[in-house]
Amino acid sequence: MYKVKVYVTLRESVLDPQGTAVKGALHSLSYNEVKDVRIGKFMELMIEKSERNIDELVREMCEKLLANTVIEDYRYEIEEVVTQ
Amino acid sequence: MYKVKVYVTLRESVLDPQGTAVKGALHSLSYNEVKDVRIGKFMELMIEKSERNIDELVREMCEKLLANTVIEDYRYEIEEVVTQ
Amino acid sequence: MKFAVIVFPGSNCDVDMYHAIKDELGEEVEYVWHDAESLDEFDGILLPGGFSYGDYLRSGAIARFSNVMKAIMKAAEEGKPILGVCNGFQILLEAGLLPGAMRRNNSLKFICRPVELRVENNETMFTSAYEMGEIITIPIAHGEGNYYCEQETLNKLIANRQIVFRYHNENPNGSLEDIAGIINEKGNVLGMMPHPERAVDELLGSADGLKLFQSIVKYWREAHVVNA
Amino acid sequence: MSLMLEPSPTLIKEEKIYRDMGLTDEEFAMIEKILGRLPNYTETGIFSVMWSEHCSYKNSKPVLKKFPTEGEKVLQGPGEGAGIVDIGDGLAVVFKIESHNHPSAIEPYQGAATGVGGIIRDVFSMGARPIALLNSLRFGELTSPRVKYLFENVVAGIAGYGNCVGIPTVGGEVQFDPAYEGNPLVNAMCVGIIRHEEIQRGVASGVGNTVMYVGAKTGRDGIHGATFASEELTEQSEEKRPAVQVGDPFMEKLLLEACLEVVKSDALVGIQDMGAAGLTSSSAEMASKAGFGIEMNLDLVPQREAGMTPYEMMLSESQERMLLVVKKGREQEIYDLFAKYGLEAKAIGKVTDDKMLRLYFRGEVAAEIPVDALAKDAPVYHKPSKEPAYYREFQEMAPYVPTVENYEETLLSLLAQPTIASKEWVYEQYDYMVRTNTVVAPGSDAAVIRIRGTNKALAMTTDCNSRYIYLDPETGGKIAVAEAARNVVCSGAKPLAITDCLNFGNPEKPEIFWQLEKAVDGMSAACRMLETPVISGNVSLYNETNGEAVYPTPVVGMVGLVEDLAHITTQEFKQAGDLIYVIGEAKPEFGGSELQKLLNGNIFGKAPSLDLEIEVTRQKELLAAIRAGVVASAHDIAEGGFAVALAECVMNANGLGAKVTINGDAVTELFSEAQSRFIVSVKKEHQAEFERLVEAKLIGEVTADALLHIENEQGEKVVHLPVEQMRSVWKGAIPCLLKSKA
Ligand SMILES: Nc1ncnc2c1ncn2[C@@H]1O[C@H](COP(=O)(O)OP(=O)(O)O)[C@@H](O)[C@H]1O
Ligand SMILES: [Mg+2]
Repeated sequence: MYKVKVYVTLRESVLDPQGTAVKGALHSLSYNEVKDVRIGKFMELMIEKSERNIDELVREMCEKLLANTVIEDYRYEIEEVVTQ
Repeated sequence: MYKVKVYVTLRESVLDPQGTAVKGALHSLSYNEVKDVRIGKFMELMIEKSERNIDELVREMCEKLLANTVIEDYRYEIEEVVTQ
Repeated sequence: MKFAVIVFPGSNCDVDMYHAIKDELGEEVEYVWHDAESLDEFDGILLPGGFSYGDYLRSGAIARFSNVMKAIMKAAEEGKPILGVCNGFQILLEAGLLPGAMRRNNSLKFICRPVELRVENNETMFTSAYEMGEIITIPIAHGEGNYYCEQETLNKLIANRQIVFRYHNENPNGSLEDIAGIINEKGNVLGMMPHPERAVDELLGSADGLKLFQSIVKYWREAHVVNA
Repeated sequence: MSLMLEPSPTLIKEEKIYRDMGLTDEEFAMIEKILGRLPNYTETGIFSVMWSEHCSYKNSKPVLKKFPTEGEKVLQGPGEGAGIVDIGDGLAVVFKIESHNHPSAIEPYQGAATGVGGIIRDVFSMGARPIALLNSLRFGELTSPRVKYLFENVVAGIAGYGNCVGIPTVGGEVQFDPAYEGNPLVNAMCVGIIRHEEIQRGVASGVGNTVMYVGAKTGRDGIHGATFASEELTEQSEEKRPAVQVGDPFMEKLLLEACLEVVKSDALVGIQDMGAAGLTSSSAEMASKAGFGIEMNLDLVPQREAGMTPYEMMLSESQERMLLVVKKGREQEIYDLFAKYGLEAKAIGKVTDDKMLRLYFRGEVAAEIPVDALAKDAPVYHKPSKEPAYYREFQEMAPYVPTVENYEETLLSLLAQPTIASKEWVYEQYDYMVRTNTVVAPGSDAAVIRIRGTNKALAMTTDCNSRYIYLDPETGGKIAVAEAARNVVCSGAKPLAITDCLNFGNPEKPEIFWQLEKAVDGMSAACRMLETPVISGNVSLYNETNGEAVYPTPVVGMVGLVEDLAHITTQEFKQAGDLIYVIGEAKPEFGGSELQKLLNGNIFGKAPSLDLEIEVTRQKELLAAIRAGVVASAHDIAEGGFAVALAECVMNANGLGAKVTINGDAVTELFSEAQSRFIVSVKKEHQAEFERLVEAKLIGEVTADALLHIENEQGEKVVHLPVEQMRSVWKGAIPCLLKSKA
């Protein structure tokens, strides 16, 4: 079994309305030291071993569904776990 | 300057309709090896150094705003970066 | 002319679209379930608004893998008119039938209200019944209508007159260049956030959306008279 | 395994563990007698939820009996998922309101969202197509960060759920008062349409018929914290902690469409949603109503988490689940139908003839209880009632006479009171147009939804001025119903019936129980006079923080029938030159008024008086005039009095103004909240006909200059304000308060 963590973030060049709003909210709570906030997604997938190469598999899932590469970047980490 | 990464995830026992829908979609794309999907948030904050202890500061922001501790857990990583 | 209203799990403006065509436009229309194999019997394809697959992950992201999307791709190639409204627009973007992507509204809130649009191109099969520059009132109802694309794409959209509707006076969601609706290069796939199917009856506040559907029918009739 | 950790029947008794679950010593003794033995842990839990106020109405039942519930058009009164009223053409309207106060206080977004989800299921489980949602909300003053957080997230939660399911949210009310600071109220109402022959009821009948489960999997959601015997027993885990319910509107939409298809099948015997106390209440109630029993194998229940115990499964409040009873041998049809919507129906048990609820778990009987003991025979209490001291004090006070120096400033301040201010910030987040039947959107008195295929429409509203009810529950109760009816009549509809949500404090306090009784007396009296029976409702007691109760808040949800689309009327003035009339006289009644609150910061004295005979006459006259086609606009005079109501008539109208003359004491004329009053505008050519139909006073004219001009009989200016100035104050108030720092 693999535990896969996928991080999806808006591309650098894309304005992030959610991040902007959170930054504003932090400032209104007087956390003025916060200079920038970007908000993305964090996904945890449990994937069973199969004939397919896990790295390739995850990349494919990201490209197809988990990220929209028009505006988002993604990266992932794969960890092998022992099933109980 | 600190680069802070915050991971917000739904608590174990809390229903994750989003994760369920994505799992369903992955299955319908024949990624049947995917056994579980949980979706959370990933935030990147750039925070300026101040008198306040950075660890304490981030924890406070998480508790107050970034996570909804009634249904979410959070963790974070702090990295010091050199400003260009 | 015979229209298909595609129903995805979670679509909820399918009924509105259906009634706009049947009751107000007076054309033939059928609901088509998301697993349909073929759309050959239809002359126009309508992707309604709603929350397909709950809009989970990203609006339209999951729906684009529905079986019917293959038939929609085929219809697009054949040059049939395809209209995606709101969630339908988001699905067309995710499917790559139109360029760009949606972000959440700047206010981060769902917004439901009538807005003013300016017709930026009335030389399309969807807008020929409007005057150039006409200001029309059509409701919006969305949380993610903040259109975005790369500069290069935008230049192309402008150069090819692919921006069909812009918000007038006030941009409700922060979309790039006040974009409310765009068309593909070929001119047969239109995506727009405002809901023309909600503006087909004065009783409910506006009938400005009706001309959009009338334009489609007019185009189709002309094409078929020529062919016949 | 957690099952092992459950306390034994003897321990439950000896350690009085049942008390933590909310059962009294007497109730536990009753249970022992009913079963003829000690209940095990699961059984104790089942009794505790079924005998809770929420499920059994044990404290409120005697009071609820007072409501008139019958009428010639009532097809289904209280007792089912929702009430039903005939509207002709073989159609009927189905509606109900429900509270989700406590979940919303803990997690406002999900609490409000799941409240909406629950009420939608109540309506479609009757077989009805939901066509509209409304709500009624109460918060503390919009100044503290906590209240802002609650308000913003409750609204977002309502929007998030309703918009996704695709049911328009078309109306509601929001009020702000310190009494709700720690205990906000979130009530949601759903209205549906049904054909008479498709009406379903929640019954489990026919021995051998199959019990089916469909919808979301069961998790440990919402299991009452205190019911876990003790921390030591469950210390193994954080994740075992009872979790907040999260709504899945997408699942709800699928369930809705599938269930509306299933109700057309004669394979279906009964259907009910799993609301509070989920699997327990749905199964016990369906069996008890039908006079049968139910047997379920809990191993077959779809589960979201591993290792769930019978106790957990039976008490779980996971959302988006339905229980069906299906004719034996017809199961496959049902499986196939749900499969089309991507849902899995699962047979988990069968109907029996022994009137028992019997649960199996891992091959053993986990619980065995007579169904009637859980449902119809649950205990009922007659709580003591006592008139509170404050009430006597208020009644004996000399009438309050406000002093106002500057009428214009006072009017502007009233328009900026969050309770009066425009609620656009709220309803713009709701998709109020989906299904394209919303003829009158939020912003006028009642919302109006046309019924496709007919020339009819439904008007609907929620109302409750809890300040009046606090000052005088009986009068206030009457006013709540009368005001709802005014809103419905102003829209051109005849009131049909009401649903109600009784939000009160702790009924074990005699003063609170007195409020409850008196409010219900007042509401009942008004319902009788207005011929609007109570067809459904909900009770939410124990709305208190630190021993302080909220204002008694019996929210009224009313639906009326518009016989002809041409009768639909809205509150804004239509055209310059139209005549402006006022129906009813101003009286110096300021107890509980917005003006009193504004000038004093609190409320006291007597609530405004209400004469139900006069109320009925005026409503009938106005409706007759509307139906005769001689009314251009109609608006009731409510919070803030005449001046505010008049301002509302012009602020919504494009570019119009008004010029009117008042006579008598200006403060009273402008700001009194005397009851049973309306502002109506009439085209000049309809003057004679209108005056023949309605007893009303001509006070002025609609103007084209976008100014509100009020003068006294001497021709002296009293108020002279640009409409734009009023509008910006009125529309800006709530967004402005939300933005301002605490
Ligand atoms: N929570 C809400 N949700 C939807 N609409 C609302 C809400 N609160 C107020 N509104 C709408 O705003 C308008 C004014 O509300 P209100 O002041 O309560 O009216 P009234 O006093 O006539 O009952 C109504 O159309 C009402 O439906
Ligand atoms: Mg009103």
